[in-house]
Amino acid sequence: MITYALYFSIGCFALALLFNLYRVVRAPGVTDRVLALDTMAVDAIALLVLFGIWEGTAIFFEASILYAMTGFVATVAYGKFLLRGDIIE
Amino acid sequence: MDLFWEILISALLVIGGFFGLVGSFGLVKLPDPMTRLHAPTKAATLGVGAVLIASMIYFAAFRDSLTLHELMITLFIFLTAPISAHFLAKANLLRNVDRTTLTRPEGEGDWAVFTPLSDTSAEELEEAAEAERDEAR
Amino acid sequence: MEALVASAVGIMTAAGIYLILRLRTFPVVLGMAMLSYAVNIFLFATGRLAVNLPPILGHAGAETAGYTDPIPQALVLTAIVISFGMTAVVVMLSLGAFIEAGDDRIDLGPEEKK
Amino acid sequence: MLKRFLPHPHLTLLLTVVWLLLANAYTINSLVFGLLMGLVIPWITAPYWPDRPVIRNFPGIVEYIAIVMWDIIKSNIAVAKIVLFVPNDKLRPAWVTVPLDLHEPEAITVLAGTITMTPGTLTAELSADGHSLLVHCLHAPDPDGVRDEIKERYERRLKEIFE
Amino acid sequence: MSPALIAALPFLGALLPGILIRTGRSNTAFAAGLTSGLALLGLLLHLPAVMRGEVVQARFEWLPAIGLNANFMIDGLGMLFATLILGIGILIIIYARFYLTKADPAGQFYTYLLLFQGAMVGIVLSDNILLLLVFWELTSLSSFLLIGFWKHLPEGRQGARMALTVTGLGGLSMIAGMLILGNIAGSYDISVILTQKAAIQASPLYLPALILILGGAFTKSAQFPFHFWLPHAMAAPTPVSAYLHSATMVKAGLFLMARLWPVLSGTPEWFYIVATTGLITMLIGAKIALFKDDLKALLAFSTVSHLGLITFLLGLGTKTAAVAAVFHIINHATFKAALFMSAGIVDHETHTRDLKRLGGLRHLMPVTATIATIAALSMAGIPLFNGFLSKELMLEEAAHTVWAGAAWLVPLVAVIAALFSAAYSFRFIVHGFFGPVRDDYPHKPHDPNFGMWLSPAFLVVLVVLIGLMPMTFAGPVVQMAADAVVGGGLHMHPIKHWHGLTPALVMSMIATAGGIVLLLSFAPLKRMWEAAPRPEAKAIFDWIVARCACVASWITSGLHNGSMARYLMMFTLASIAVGVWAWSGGTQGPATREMLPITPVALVGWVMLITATGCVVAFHHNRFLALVLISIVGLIVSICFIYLSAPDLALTQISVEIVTAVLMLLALNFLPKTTKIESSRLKQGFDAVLSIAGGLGIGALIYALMVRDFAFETMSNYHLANSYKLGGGDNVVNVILVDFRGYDTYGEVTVLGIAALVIFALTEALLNGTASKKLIAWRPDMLRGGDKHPLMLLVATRVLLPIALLVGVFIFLRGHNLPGGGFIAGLVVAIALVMQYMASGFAWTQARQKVYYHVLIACGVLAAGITGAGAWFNGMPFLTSDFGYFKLPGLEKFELATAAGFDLGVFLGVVGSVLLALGGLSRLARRAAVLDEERGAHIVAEKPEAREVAAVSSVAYPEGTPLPRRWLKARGEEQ
Amino acid sequence: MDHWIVAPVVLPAFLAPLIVLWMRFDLRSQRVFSVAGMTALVALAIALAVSASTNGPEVYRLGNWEAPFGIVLVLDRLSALMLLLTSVLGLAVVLYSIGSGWDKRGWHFHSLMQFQMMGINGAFLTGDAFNLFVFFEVLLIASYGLMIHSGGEARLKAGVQYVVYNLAGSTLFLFALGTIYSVTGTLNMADLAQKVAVMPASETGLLRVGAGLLMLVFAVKAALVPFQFWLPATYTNAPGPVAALFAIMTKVGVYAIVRIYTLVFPAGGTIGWLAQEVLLPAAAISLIIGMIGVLGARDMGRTVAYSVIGSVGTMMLAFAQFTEGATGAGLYYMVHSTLAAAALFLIVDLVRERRGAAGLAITPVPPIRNAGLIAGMFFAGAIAMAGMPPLSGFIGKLMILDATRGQWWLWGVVLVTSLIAIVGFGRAGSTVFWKAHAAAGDQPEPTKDASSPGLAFTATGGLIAGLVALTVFAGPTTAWLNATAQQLYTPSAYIDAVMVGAYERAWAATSGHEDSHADEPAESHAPAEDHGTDAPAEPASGY
Ligand code: NA
Ligand code: NA
Repeated sequence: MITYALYFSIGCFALALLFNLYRVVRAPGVTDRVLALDTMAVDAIALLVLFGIWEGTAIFFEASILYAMTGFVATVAYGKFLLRGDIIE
Repeated sequence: MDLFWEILISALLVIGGFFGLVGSFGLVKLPDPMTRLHAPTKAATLGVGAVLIASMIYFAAFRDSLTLHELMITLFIFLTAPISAHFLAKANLLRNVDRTTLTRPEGEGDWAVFTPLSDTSAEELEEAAEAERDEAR
Repeated sequence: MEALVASAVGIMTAAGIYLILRLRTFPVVLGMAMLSYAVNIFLFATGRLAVNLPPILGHAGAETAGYTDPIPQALVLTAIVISFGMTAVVVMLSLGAFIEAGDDRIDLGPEEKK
Repeated sequence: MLKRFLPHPHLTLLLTVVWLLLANAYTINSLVFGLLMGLVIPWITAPYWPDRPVIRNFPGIVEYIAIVMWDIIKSNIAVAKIVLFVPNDKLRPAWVTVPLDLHEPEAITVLAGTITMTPGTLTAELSADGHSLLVHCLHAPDPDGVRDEIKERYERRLKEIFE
Repeated sequence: MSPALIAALPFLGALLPGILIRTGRSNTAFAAGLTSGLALLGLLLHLPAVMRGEVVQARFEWLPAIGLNANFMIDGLGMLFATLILGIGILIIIYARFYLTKADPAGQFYTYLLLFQGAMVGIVLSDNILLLLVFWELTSLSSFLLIGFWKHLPEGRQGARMALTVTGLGGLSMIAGMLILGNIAGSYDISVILTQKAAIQASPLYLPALILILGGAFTKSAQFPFHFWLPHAMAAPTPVSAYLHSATMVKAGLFLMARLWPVLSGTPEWFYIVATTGLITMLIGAKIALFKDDLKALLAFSTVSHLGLITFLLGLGTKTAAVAAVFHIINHATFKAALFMSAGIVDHETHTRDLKRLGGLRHLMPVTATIATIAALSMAGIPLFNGFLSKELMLEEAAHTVWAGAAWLVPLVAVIAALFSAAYSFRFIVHGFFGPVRDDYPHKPHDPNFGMWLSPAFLVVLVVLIGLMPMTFAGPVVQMAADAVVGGGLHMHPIKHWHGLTPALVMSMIATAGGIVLLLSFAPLKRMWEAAPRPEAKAIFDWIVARCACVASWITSGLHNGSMARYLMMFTLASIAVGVWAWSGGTQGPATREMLPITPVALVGWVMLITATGCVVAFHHNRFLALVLISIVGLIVSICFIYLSAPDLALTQISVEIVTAVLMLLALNFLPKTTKIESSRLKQGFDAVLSIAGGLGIGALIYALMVRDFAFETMSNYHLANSYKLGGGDNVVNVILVDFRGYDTYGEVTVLGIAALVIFALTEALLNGTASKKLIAWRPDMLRGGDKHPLMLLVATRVLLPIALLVGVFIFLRGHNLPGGGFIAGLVVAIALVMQYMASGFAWTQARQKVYYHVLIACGVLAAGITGAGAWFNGMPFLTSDFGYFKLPGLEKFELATAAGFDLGVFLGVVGSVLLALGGLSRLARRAAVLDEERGAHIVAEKPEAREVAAVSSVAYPEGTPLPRRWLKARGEEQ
Repeated sequence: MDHWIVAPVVLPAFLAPLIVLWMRFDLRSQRVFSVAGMTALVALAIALAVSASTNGPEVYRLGNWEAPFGIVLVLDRLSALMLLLTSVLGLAVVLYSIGSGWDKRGWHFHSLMQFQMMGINGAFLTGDAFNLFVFFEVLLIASYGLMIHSGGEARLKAGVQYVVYNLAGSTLFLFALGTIYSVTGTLNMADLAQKVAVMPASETGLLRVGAGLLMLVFAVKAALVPFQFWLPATYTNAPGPVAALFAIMTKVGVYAIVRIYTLVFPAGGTIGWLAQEVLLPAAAISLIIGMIGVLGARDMGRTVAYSVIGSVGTMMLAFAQFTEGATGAGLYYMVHSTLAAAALFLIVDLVRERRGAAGLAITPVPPIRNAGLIAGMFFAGAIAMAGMPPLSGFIGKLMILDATRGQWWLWGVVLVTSLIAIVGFGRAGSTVFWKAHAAAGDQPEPTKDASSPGLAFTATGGLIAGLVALTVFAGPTTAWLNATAQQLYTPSAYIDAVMVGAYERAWAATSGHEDSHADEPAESHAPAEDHGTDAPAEPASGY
């Protein structure tokens, strides 16, 4: 059962990534693209965790933490750039 | 007992996958940058949250290793997601939102993003905005 | 899987080459970044591909299956760090050149217009 | 005396727990090391976080978290419904201005974060003088109701916790 | 005196003028003369032995590996030439003392002159053709300096360059010739080569060697068609012209032909090349000389003609001709040097050398006139002077020479040449010294003082003495030298004035008479000459050189046109070409590995990567967007690393990614936000084709590699097996990094540290240089909102900092056994701090920095080094690690490894480097953000002033944070 | 084990951070320590050269790991020679920078110099292909910093090109190394040599690609055509002393080619004559392009820069013969041309510092201060560079011609390009130094911050004296260099020094170690144990 749930979940997040990608490729403005990137990081974390369950290994969790942290910093940096140009004032 | 955990984990996985997908779908479907901001920031948090909890339970129940790392990640995402959204919203306000549709806050100042600072004069901002509009065309 | 990796490396290389042939520093720096992704995966793949066999003793998914080749990973790590340092320098340098010259052309002009 | 060695007991506790979570090894070594970090890191980072807030109502936090969790789940379902089933032309997005009674920056931040995490609302901006929040609603036929709920459900509780 | 010392003396003497010039010009000249005299004395001590036919030798090993040795010898030929060089050298030194004015740098002059003298003596005393080459080229160089002695004269500079170019060309050709010759002969020693006549002349390389060597000889001796440089060398001071360009240097080519005469001559090739060239040169030089108005130019072309004469004689390949050649070398040296010096005196006294402005000087300067007349008559070939004797011998030889079946050709040409020769000699006398005294000399002349005419007078005495009693005054010397030329066994016929009415005498009389006729009809001839078009050698040469320089310039700047795109295009093209070519030269085995299956998730990742990559290219004009897209590529790449079992790589990649993004954004703030499309469609198309080719190549390469196994056992099996046992860690990658290949990591952390230092140095240069003003004048070019330090971010980063530091510590500590390590930990901590910078601003955060980043970097590199060097105290090599398991009371056992110290160094270095680099960029932004220079002065550097700033900014929130004033007031009241 | 081998790397690697740490604000101390460090490096290099000429190749196993599992340093005659050349140059350059005041025109000059030394020395010593890459990067990044020292528009723009070009080179390096590792499974050069020698035929295609690309990487560093483009603008715009130091940078590429293609991919071996086929035409064209550039350049700096390209071409003509004799000649020419180029760059800088705004353009400007002395030195340097007697350039060319007998086209190229160079240098020198006397106007104002010009002249003169010494002692020098060439063409000594018994010792250490850590929880490391027991069975695949 878990296997099928995993299939489903992985499929969902993979599809989600593709949606994000669409929004990166086709967007009216740049904020949407940054948003899509931010969402990608989150979806990637989910995929990572799912992959961990799939392979039965806990070795990827540090990566998840780092992804969360860097995804956040990247979004903030891009956002600050859009807002002010200078990200470290 | 195992079956219970299995059902729980599977449910969480399905919920997580569903919300993750919905979040990203919203990003594609919703009409304007402000509304698009709602979908992923919220749906994705629950999506990832459910998956993380599923993982935690899975390792505790089937691999005999209780790891609480997932809690850390959840905490982190919950702490940071609003900030990211806030930033993108501010950027939207500056670029994609008609200022006249907003009511000014009570009190003396305007919204922070519209308050010019000493380092940029109003004219300069206007010029830059002009240039940017030209660029867009 | 190998075909995916190889084609990805090839496409990133192509993108990188195209970008470094542009006339402004910024796309050239982007091209260098693309090339460094490509070369990192290339170098990594020289150890051959393996799924879930990280070279961490006692953590392999199946203990008999062994581990993937750790050497290329160590090499790529070194390469990533070095290319980061290099990128930082080239970014700063092109910025400095832009500030001094007022444009970000990467060309010097024939014998620097002398 | 205790204050001198343990200037930020909450932070120390938090860091120790986080260390244990990270290390995932619930041993004496981990605890000792976690405590050590819990003491050293606040001391190192003190200049970066001057005026650390004083938490006045500890149980209030638990209650607040529970409410927010519940609201997040609700909100996700709500948002999912809107995303999936409400056609774009039926959507009623709205801007809501929420005047603030909170004073502490940390409290305002928590409030703003909470708003963002809960159904269909998102903190877009703070006024330059810090008096109001600008909230965007995904689908809000009744903007005033949203404002009142925010003030009643979250701000009041946060005021108890922080001030 | 050793021949080596004789050659070395002038060089040693060349050092003296530099020292002595402060004591006066006379002392300098005296020292120079003394050096030459000493060398001459040393040389003449060997005269008796050489006359007896002995060869004096001195041998030193210099470069035995290729046979270049400092071997010297004095034989008859060398003795003759060395005597001429040193003897005339002394006369020139004396003459120059009076010739040079006070304004001329006499010290330099004597230095150059002695350098030249040494080189010349070296040539004639060398017993090794490679050594000879060295001296040969030295004469070119020193003559370059001497011709260009008057630096302000364009003629001097051009003449010097022309001489250098032409003789340099010859020298290079001679190098090749000598190498071939030496190789045929089996030795570079002349004494050995001279014994190898049969082998040399039988060799298939004889002709190339001959041509190449003659190339050197002809250029040096100004033989047609290389004759044109010599007249232009006359821009040199007259002593130089007299010495180099009549008596010595130009004879080096003759010397060389004479030197190698025994082994090279006697073949038809030799005859036709050498004799013909000599004959043509003799004719052309004489003809041109007649029409030159400049005294020195006339003499120069006359020299060309006489050199041709001697070449012709050598080219004949007969022993009698060789004797005549040697004799004429002596005679020419005496009368021509005297003539040059006379011309110099005339120039010195009248301030002109133009024959059209001269005349009648015999009344004003009788001594000079006498000297010049005697020397010129000798040059004309008038009996009783030495020139007559050798010219007679030449005509005699010419009369018997059959050229390609034509018996009349050579005699005819010889006579015409002699006729011109007589004519210009007479013209020199008549137009210069005879006729009425004029009143329009640029300067009223009179005979110079004794010192200046002493030298030419001495030579003229020789002219007369040899002319009168050739066998007494020149016979033994000619015998001695000619014997050496022909390789010994020479029985010289005595040189006599009267041989009866020989063809030579008839020819000589025709020449003299014709010369007089020519001079009488000079005016109409001159008009014809000037009307006739003629190739101006200098113009042609200049044109060729200018064309060459132009073409060189065109090639150079056309090729290196500063276009980076072209440079990199060539780079790519060459790489692809070499790669494909290399591959096609080897064999490729079939696939030996089973491929991994393609999973849907992998496919999704692939699609994303490809799409993002494509978008980067497609949207690269929008720079910000390109950055976002690059971040996506980075994200997928790092996920790919995780999927393919490289967690450490993923962690590193993703954290580097974010720092890079911050860096790029900091830079993009200043840079234009879009890239204009500037390349043509054609270039874009070409670039696309090239990129696709490159991509295909690399893709194919890695695919080909992945489908096959290693040809041999890979070394990483050892690392997997021993990482724990010998390295004390479970994370093999980390153990490799900090232990097995820790030296790589040592280099790597150094790179990072250097990068930061470079960025800092550049920042300082920009902030303090011209860029500073540009920065201050810089204005934002994009829309900017008002919120500098958003409150929510401020609070969030403050909460996150302690946690992030904890995570950093955690990642650091677990690295040895699990993914992580010093580098990633360093990046995590750096990112945590960067968040502070982004939220609270540079000044606020910097003020809270307790440690300078410079210190962190230095400590990092040092810590890594010290950990490595610690092993020395155990007698182990650098970077040898150790680890152990320890137990403290109350705690469980734990592991300590020295590698952790190394990793700590990495950690510190990374933190310091990242922050110093980013700080540099943001300091530029701060300089740009201020409106007035005063505030710009407060920019915080890694300098002690930073502490003062820290003291000032103890506020809780940075300036510009949207904090309600009401609250601030309330807080203020509370406190 | 002789720890001194690692000292040329470690000494500057310690000195540089110490300068950063303690002397950031104290130029005087920086100067003292920098000069002391360079002097110590010279002494070290001499000692190592003496050692290398009496012993065979000496191996230093970093971290006490056997090759190929760890990284080894190998000291042989060639690396000792390069160390000596580097340190001598470094000392001269540091002295010149102090004398001319260049070091105070920006930050971190002396520490970057030390790092530069570390990088170059590391590259010359390493016996590991990937480590060579790492030290290439160390020396490159330090060179970036030195190149843009004190900033300015032209310098920064040229700097961007220099960096970007070398980044492309580094990328290619990694592609090449990856390919080689992927075929052979090793990175140690001696181990590679063993394995390449017995490479199955089915692998030669890919191996050749690796070898070919690697050659190009080194060609980039050596500035061989068509990879020479980065050099002229870089060398011209770099500060004078830095350009002088860069004279050794191209030699790093040359060194690597000589090392790798005599040791790992010897000509005629598994990969055939690949190296020669690539190298020989590239060298000839480099020589031609370089010398044409000497004639065609419109600025003195470029004149010298192009002569560097030409000189690299010249020496590569010799090395590309892949014979002992030609290599000896090439080595001599390399030493010579490094010193000559460095001297010329210093001289050019002396000119630039004194010509003020006129810069280096080959146009007449009224005579500069010390014109006579500078002109004299330029004359000497140009003679040497153009290969005119009596200086070492002539001897070098003579030896190269001697060693390439029979390849007449090659002689033609060498001789004709020499003439072009003579004309080019003659034009440049006579315009700048002689025509100056005909130029109107005031004497240009020299740059102010030359603290002790005497030192600058001493450093420059020292290099020229080096050329003279090289000429006078050509006999012993070439004897030593020929022995070096001989060592290169008997690579078995190198390979044996690194590899004999290495596998056995390495795996023996494993089994020995099991006892000492017997108390460890070995059960959690079962997989590692498995490897430990079966792996020693096939260690010496290369033998
Ligand atoms: Na590394
Ligand atoms: Na690690």
